[in-house]
Amino acid sequence: MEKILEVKNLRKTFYKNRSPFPAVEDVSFHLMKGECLGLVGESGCGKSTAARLIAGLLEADRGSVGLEGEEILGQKGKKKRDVYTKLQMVFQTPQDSFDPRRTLGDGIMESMRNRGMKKDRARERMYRLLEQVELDRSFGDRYPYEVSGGECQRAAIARALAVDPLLVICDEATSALDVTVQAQIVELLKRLQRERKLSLLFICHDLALVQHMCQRVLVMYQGKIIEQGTADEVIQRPREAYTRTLVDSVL
Amino acid sequence: MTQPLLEIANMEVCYFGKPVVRDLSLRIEPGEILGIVGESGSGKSTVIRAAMGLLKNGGAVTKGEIFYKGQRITHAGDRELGKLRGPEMGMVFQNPGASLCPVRTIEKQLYETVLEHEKTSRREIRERALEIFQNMGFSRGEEILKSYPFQLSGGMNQRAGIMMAMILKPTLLLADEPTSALDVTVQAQVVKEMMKMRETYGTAIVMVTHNIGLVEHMADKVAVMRQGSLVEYGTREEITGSPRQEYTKKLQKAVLRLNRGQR
Amino acid sequence: MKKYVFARLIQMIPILLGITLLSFILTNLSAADAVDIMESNQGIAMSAEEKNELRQELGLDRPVIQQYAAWLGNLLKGDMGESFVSGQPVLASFLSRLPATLSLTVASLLLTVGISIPLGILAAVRQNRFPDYLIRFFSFIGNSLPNFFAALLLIYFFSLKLKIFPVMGSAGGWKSIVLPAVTLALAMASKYVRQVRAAVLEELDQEYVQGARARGIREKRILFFSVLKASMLTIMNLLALSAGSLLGGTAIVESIFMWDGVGKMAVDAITMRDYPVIQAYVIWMAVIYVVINLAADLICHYLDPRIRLGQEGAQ
Amino acid sequence: MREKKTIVRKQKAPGKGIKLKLILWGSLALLILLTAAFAPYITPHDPYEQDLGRALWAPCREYLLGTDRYGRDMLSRVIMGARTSVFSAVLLVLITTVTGSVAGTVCGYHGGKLDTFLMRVSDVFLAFPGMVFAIAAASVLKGGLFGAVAALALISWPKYARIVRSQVMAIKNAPYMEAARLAGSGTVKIIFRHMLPNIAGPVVTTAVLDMGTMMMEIAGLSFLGLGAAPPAAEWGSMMSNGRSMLQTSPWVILAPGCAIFLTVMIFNLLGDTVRDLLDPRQRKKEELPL
Repeated sequence: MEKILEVKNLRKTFYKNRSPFPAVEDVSFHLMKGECLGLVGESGCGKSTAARLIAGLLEADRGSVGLEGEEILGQKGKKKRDVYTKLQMVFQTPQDSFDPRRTLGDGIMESMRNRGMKKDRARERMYRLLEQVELDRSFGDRYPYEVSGGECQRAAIARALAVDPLLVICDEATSALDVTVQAQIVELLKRLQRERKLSLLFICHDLALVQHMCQRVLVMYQGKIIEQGTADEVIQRPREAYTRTLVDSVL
Repeated sequence: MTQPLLEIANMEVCYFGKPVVRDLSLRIEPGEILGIVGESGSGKSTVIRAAMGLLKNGGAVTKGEIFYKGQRITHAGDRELGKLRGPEMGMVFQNPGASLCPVRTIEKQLYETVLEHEKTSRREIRERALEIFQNMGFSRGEEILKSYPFQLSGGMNQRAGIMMAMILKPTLLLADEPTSALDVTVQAQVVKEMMKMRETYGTAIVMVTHNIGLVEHMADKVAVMRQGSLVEYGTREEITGSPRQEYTKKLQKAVLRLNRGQR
Repeated sequence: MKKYVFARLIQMIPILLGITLLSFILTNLSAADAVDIMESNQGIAMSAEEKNELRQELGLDRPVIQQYAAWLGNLLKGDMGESFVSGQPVLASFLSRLPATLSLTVASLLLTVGISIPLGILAAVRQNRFPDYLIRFFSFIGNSLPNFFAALLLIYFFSLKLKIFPVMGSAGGWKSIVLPAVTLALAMASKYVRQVRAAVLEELDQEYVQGARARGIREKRILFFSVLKASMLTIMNLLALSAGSLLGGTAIVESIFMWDGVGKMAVDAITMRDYPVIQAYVIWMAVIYVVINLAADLICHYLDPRIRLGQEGAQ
Repeated sequence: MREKKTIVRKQKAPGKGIKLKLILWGSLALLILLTAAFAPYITPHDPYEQDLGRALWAPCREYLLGTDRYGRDMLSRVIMGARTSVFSAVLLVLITTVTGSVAGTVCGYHGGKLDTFLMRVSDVFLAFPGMVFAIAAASVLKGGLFGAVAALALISWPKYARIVRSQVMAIKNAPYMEAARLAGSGTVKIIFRHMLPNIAGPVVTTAVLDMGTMMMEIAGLSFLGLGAAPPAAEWGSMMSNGRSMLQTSPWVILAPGCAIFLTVMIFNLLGDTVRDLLDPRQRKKEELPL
């Protein structure tokens, strides 16, 4: 197996009223091809910031991010855009992740059109993607506020798949959904991962879900990765006191 | 048969003429914990808001009755309900920081609350508040009292909220998703503290939540709601052990459980 | 608190520099030469040489930035130049008229606050019921009425027809201030009453109101102790901001009612193209406006713990 | 975690009442604009023709709104005045909206030193009471009506810049913006395709609501003799000229005064309706609170 993502010494400090707040401190990890890696932690631990640093939505202060062995931090302009389309994200609030004035189909086709694909072909492909996420073709013409949270999240997954990404980052992709809907989305993600050999970085605060989805888990606390290992190792035999509290808090 | 604490009979609640709760009947006995579970849009929060007479704009109970200790409170005015709210029925909100006035300290609001209902000295109120914090197993009560809500974390605010609801020793505590805005570690503590409240004061609790795990953990009776209707209602053992309705089974199956392995 | 006041005062320096620079550029932008204006206004014919001498004397041949520095230096010493028309020092004649304007401003401000805050609260509490509709209707009318038209209407009805108040001037004692103050207050109150209503409604919509009800606290107590305190911040700031339209309105209203304040002085100066006077007017009004806003800011800072403790909204 | 407030603006079908209002006020506003556009063709008399023989006639059948002191027909002058007043207000609003939006978008999206500089500049402009500055600027610019428009534009753009900037900052980091960046869309595309359509609402609302205010301010400047020069028909200057005849011939004041009042009112009503239609907060209250 090859490493698809390698993150080294990633660091980001925010400033609030001039006092520094280290959001991500010296984070290093890697992700294998076809693997689902879980990243757990409570709110404010820096897991979403880490995701945005890797996806190029925020500028890192220091560190390196290698995608298939190629350094992607510090790229500029068109090159940056090309590199980063290989890396897609699924967001926590599905309805907010689609432009409220454009249809879901437009959102899914945007990346294809940006790569110069003809309109008809993009549309065809958009329909195929909708099928893969078990949505009707008609969803392509609907607006985000016209569909339910679960349907919208399916469309967001279709959008992420549109570019055949090397890596998909799910940032709390299921936590805003109702439990029954959540279960369906999780099944969908698992199926897609199996069928398309997808590599996933699965950011989540729900330990049970991470155990269900992921092979390996990273535990993040106050901007640092404090523990990592296979899901069962970390959950059943936590080494760190914080991880233990986290596990014990689950009802 | 004893008189139930709160009885809701065939209630229908409408917002802007559209029913969001239909034909709902529930009974809460003294000292019991009832968990109302449901997904978003199931109308679960509306049930307790209706009981408190705190439906938001455009909402009204359109059918059925609500009784508190045998007294009909279905369409009671603010004056009548004002006497019940606080000393009889307390409420804990989902977003604890937002349910307290942002520009006054917790202490000031605490005095305001108690003095509205009884004649007593500030010193005594203060002592009572600290005692409740103590009973929750929470030692930083002084600190909370002196603060403004925005200075406190979500967990601290929720403790302030629970203390504020318990200070008048209500017989019934209505809790609207009290833990869902909190981090898991804090969540577990708040649940423990609420259970302690029942042990110490014998308060009955109605707990509205989307988290079926939480209900299994603390409720005596469980009501499952879906799209405004009651799907299933029974003791915890009945609902979690052998659910009869498909929806309840689906709901339960959807909840992932942590495999803790052998320790 | 002291630290905050100090910081705010420091922050005012660039604003004041900006105000003076902008006013200076504005009045010096004028294509008409100051010397020519002086000549035509004072009616003395000057030879070209005399004019050049005068220009040198006034420093008009130097680069703009030097002129500004010199001018600013004089300004700090309290010298705002002399009127092209009367030759009198501008500052003295300005200060002698300022009390008239300030008394008018304060009167209309009091009137505005007295009308808008109670009505705004009433409209919010009785939202979408008769008092609300009535208040909104009148505020709408007031909002669409230009102040010069309102002034003329008031004069027509109350001075010419009913003969209750004097038509113009400030000779009639307290009666003479009523109409100009009402005119100014009318426009300002109509706008402000809507803002107060919106601010209170916004606050009433917050969950803590439900929270207080759930603890059995009386509606009146919730309104006066929690809601009003929390919305005070917005109400104060908006009041300070609307003081701007009030100060601007004085020019028109003073000149209609022949009220001998700085606004009328400025309007008279415009016809004579008496730039030093206009300059003084702009700077002074801006400074007064800035000071009002600063005061509002400091009061809010003092009253509102969210700002005082500097962690707004943090949970 | 569950309760993160959504930034999504729900575009629900507006209520019938609001649509009806929009049609009503919209068509009245259109009527005013058309009157202004075709003013020279619909005036019953020549608005500039003087005839001292019929000076200061009270309203009658021939001269519906009476005549002024030079015997000019007030109705025709009011109609002609619409042209000056309405068009200068439209021009003014367009100038300020465009410059303000450009400045605001650049500041909000780009940030950094340029943002700081432009915002400090706008702070200085905002430190002046609007009318005070406009009076001084108009008196210096001396361009008549054009001077008045320029003066008001100079003082009004910072408001739009502020509104647009805060809107841009609010949605700059919305998930759908991030999604667009992940889809490989460039800055220009993101601004024109995703940003501007989503912030247009508040800008349009402010612009329509400002129409009335701007009209009043232009008329105010003209009233002070800083806008349109006398023979030209303009509401503010017409009223200023008629001041001395208030007691004897009030129609000279009332006709242009009511014209301003009604026009401003119609644009304000239209503005309120547009705001109700576009303001997400207003609509949020209609949603079912469960």
